[in-house]
Amino acid sequence: MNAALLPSSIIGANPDAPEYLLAVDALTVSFDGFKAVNDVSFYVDPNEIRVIIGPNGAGKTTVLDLICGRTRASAGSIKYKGQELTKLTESAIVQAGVGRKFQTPSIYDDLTVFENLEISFPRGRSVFGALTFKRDAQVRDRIHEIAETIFLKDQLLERAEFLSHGQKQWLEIGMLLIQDPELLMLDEPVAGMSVGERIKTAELLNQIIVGRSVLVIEHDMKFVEDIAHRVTVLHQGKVLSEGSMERVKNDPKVIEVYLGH
Amino acid sequence: MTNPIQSLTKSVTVNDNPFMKPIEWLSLALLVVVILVVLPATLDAFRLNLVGKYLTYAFVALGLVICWGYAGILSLGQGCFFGLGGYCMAMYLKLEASSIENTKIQSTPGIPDFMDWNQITSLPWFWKPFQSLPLTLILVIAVPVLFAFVISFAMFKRRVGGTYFAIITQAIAAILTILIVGQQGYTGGINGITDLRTLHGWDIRTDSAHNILYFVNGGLLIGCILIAQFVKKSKLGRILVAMRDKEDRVRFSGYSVAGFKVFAFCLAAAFAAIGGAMFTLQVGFMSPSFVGIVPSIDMVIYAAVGGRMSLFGAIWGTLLVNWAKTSFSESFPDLWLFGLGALFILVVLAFPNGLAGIWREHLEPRLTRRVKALRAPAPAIIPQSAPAE
Amino acid sequence: MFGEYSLGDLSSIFVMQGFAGLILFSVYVLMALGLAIIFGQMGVINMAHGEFMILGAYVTYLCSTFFQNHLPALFPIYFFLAMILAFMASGALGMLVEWALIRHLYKRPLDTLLATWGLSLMLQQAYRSIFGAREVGVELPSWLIGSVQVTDSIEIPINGLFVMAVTVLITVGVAVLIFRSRFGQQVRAVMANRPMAGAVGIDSEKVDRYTFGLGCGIAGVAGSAFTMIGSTGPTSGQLYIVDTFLIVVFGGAASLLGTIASAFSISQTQSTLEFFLSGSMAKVLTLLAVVGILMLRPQGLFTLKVRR
Amino acid sequence: MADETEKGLESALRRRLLMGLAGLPALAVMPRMAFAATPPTSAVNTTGLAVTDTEVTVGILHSATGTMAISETGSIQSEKLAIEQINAAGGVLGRKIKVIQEDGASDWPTFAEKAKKLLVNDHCAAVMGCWTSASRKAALPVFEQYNGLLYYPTFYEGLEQSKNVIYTGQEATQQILASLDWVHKEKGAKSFFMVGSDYIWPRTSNKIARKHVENVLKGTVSGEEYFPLGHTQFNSVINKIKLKKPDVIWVDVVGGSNVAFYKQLKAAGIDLNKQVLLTISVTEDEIDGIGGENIAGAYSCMKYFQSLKNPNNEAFVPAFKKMWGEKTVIGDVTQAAYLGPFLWKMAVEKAGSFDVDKVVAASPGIELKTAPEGYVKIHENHHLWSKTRVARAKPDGQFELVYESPELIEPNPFPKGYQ
Repeated sequence: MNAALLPSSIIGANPDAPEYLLAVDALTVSFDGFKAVNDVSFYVDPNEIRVIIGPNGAGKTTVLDLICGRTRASAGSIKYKGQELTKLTESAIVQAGVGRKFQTPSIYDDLTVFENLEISFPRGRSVFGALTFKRDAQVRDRIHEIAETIFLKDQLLERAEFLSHGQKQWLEIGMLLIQDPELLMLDEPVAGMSVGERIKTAELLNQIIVGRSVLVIEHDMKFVEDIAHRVTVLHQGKVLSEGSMERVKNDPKVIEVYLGH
Repeated sequence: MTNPIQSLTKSVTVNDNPFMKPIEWLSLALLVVVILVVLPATLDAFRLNLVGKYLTYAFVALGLVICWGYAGILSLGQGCFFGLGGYCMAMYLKLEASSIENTKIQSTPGIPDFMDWNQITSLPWFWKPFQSLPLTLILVIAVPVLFAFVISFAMFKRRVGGTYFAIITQAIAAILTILIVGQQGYTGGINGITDLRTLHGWDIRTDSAHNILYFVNGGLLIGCILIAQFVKKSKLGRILVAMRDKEDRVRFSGYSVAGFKVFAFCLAAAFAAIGGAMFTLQVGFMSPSFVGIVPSIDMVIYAAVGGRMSLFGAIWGTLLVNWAKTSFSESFPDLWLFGLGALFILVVLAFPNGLAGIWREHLEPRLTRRVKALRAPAPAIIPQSAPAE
Repeated sequence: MFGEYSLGDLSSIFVMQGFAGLILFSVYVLMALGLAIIFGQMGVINMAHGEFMILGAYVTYLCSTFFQNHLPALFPIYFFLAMILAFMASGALGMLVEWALIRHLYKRPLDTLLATWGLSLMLQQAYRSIFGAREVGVELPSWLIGSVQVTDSIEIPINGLFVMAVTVLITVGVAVLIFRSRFGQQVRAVMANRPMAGAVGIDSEKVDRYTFGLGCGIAGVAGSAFTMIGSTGPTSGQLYIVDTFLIVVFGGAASLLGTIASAFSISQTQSTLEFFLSGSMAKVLTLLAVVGILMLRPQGLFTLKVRR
Repeated sequence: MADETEKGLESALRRRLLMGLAGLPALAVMPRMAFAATPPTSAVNTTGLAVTDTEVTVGILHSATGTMAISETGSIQSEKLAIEQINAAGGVLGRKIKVIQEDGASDWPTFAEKAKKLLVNDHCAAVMGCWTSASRKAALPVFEQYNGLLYYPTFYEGLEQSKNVIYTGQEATQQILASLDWVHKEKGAKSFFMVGSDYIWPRTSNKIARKHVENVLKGTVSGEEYFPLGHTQFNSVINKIKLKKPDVIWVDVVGGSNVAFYKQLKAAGIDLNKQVLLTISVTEDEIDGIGGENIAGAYSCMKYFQSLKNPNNEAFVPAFKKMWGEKTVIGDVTQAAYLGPFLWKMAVEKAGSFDVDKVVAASPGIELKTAPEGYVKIHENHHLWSKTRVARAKPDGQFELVYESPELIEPNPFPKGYQ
């Protein structure tokens, strides 16, 4: 938590965590002996967009679960700006600056769009803070700003339940955005979207990735090519290949996995 | 993409989140009038005291609305907190009633009679604080809340929820009952703490005292409603709702879910404790029969009948069920349990939102239509009000 | 603590206490088994479980009076028939309740709790109206009364042995049914993945109904067996409910083995504590220990670690 | 108070014939002999009770529902029988008794609530009611505050004496001491093992019993165990009993636990024909649930058993069965509850008024010769002088009397040396 508040220059100077924003080291988790993630290591730079691809069951989502604290690692380490995440609770990880979007849109159905965004606003996160939280101009302006970005400014008072699938996805992205995380993790952000929505989403993503690192899981190769700086390929819980999209595409191991699939 | 009609009707004049909506002010006013004016004006002293007793249960139901309706934590052990609050108050009153003067026939004068019967010769340490009224008033709330905190903190940290939590709270209610009954030298056992007389010298058994206590009780209840309303309207209230539906997601919005649940549970415990203390004052005794499983579940049904999401509904539900209980059990004692059982089932199956739900889904729309018809010509498009909670 | 007893006394007490613990264990397993099926496999909290047990007990009572008055010759063996009838009566009522009530509430587990509590109140009142408020005495055939004299100082109660035997039989029966039979396969399939089970042609509604009926039926047998050692009255069922739920939860809800293990540990703790402490304190300490452990280890004794 | 008693004794002689017999319906031929005319209401009721020229209202307050209904039903039945008999014999001061029955629903505050209703709303002249100590404790302040009059039928722990209550059951020393003396003398009992339900009555009773055993009989108490109400597993304590081999097992377990206890005792091979077991909590009512064959041989000590042989009882039992069915059984409390209305009637007629203060003042010294248990008399401390009896349970669910205290035992709710 404190590390998040430190200027990045100091963190950069820290010998333990050199220039990486996120360092995943020898990460392993097993469920009753089955190793869903096995000795995975990768490193994400500040401002890098990293896409994780791989066939079903490769352990992609589990990796995100591990980073954001949803699943506890059996072994290995995850360092975010030099801070060990594996021991932190989910909320502490979020407060440190890691945001996560889920595969199926995960929003609060019973609340309005406005309230959804308000809850995600990074202030008043303690019990007392939430009790005394005031909906002041700063909050409203920020919510309006975000709503504008995610194309939902006309739906602010709508119950989230009644949004279309694409709108729900955007709302969730908006909820992340309002947290202003330094590391943004997106699990299949365009899955199940219409073509129009997809274009808008890509546009949205391009807009919001400025100034932060992003970790994306995606199947849509076209989309991946559009946005990825680097790609990590997972297969059966292990890192199969890593590098630029170009390099990964031509890696024979990757080709075999994908064609053989 | 965006629905033009929607964007027209829901212009982005962002809801400025008033403390209460007009309809809620109306409900509150109605409740205040009924509790503080109509009932005292129409009922005799005996019936009014009865209503006062029912209203002490309403505190518990109110807490359950926050804890169960909003936060989704079903507690089957609210009787524990009601009882602890009541016992704290009863201990003070008992000590006052056990003056050396009043107890001179005992082998150890100056201690409660049941201690004397159990060969206890000096006041146990945990009774000592209850010699002071201010300390008692603090402990009435502090003891149950602390107890609630200890129970809930451990479990919510480990993410025990739902049915498990319900069963464990039920077991705790059972344990506490056995303990109170078993330690009769210290607690008065199954008879409870009886024969309470005065509060700081003021005789609480007279009709005028009952009257005053009734109004104090009503006032406290309204105070608690306002506190609950404040919580509900605060961001915390929305977080509770969010948590009930998607607990995980709240964590990933950066909140420590356990903390919020503990808060909701402790708040409910505090309300229950106030109810318990007021019960002791108005009824004049406290016994383990309010701590156990059956009263705890009964109190859940009050909230369910009223509507688990409605603060006002909880009060009406409590009054309705208890009124039915008293009048039915007077005329048809055999049918009463059938009726109560059927009520549980009916509410759960057909009216999960209770009285408040019936009001919102059936009566209110009809009423609004009437009102609108009267107010012709109606504006072309009337914005739908956001679903009330 | 042991000073006042002789060595011979101690050893025979040790044996008898062991049996007392085993009998308690059997009682707990019988109580919890039906609930473990319903709660563990279906996620339904059946607060009327105790009342289903008492239904079995009343059926046994009816049988005993019937045989006494009309077929005294067969009285010595009426108990077996009574148990079968108890199973059928409770099971049938269970299926009826599932159809009328439970199936509407599968998505709202906390609400089933309230609805079944309402049901339990109604059943209690029904028993009171039909059989009267007083406890009824169930006459036992003489061969079930008394004890087996093992040595001079060791005696084992016969009805305790009988309860143990019934427990073993039913436990094995349930295990076979769940893990070996086609019905069990279907039950497990429905619990694992309801839509998928439906897709492969399993009538999941029917499976639910039979599972609930099975759980209630076992409760009925348990109630029948308990007439030998306990009381039968309209509200007797309520006495069992807390213990039963704690056993199931403590064992880890989804595991039959867990239920048995937890019944074993709780019964042994309680019967040992009862010997050294007063009965009330033993009960309080046992329950506190269970609750305490559950607070620290909410998943219970046995559980699978799964990806959430 | 002392004066009142003497007066009571004097006038009792005069009225014994007339009033005493009024309890027996068959002989109730001259109901108004004692008072030539019905006295005017204004004279007999100066405190606003529900008394008219023809009627007087009396409350019955027991649990008709809930866990205690099992026990309290008998009391309701016998109180109704008594009131019917009194009405058939002409009523009280020429007024028929009208009954208002309320249900305490086994819930103590409900008792307080209903007691208040009976006194404040219905202005009952007297209330027959309460069963458990807890319900009495809850209702007692109400009776004291509103100056009501309660006839309480249950044998109980004592330690209480209220102006507003007449206790028609035995208090603990009455029930316990004589039977302990008997078992000591007859069976040579020296060591006792006590098993009870965990609440005030068994604990207080056992305390008194223990003091008596240790200080008077010079015996030992080798164990004292309590179980939560409703407990059903007694194997461990039975093993302990087997180990300690006490001369007497002393039992005050109540409710459903009773059933479990005796069944398990029998199953564990403890033969009550060889092992002396003395209980103070089993009446004919309880045996119904326990099953006669499970408890046969045990000794119970009470002041009344259904099988008592005396003319009063021989009239009472058939009357009760005629009204409530052949299969009903009559236990100690049921009989004590039957006394309440008669004791009240006699006190009212002695006082010549329904006013509670006057009835209370007239009560000490009232004698009831028609009591099924035999002769009883109200003591100044509002309890009854009564005999204690020990009887042996038979397989058919009835008791066989084995001992009867020769004299009436004085009630002593605050026994010195036993506290």
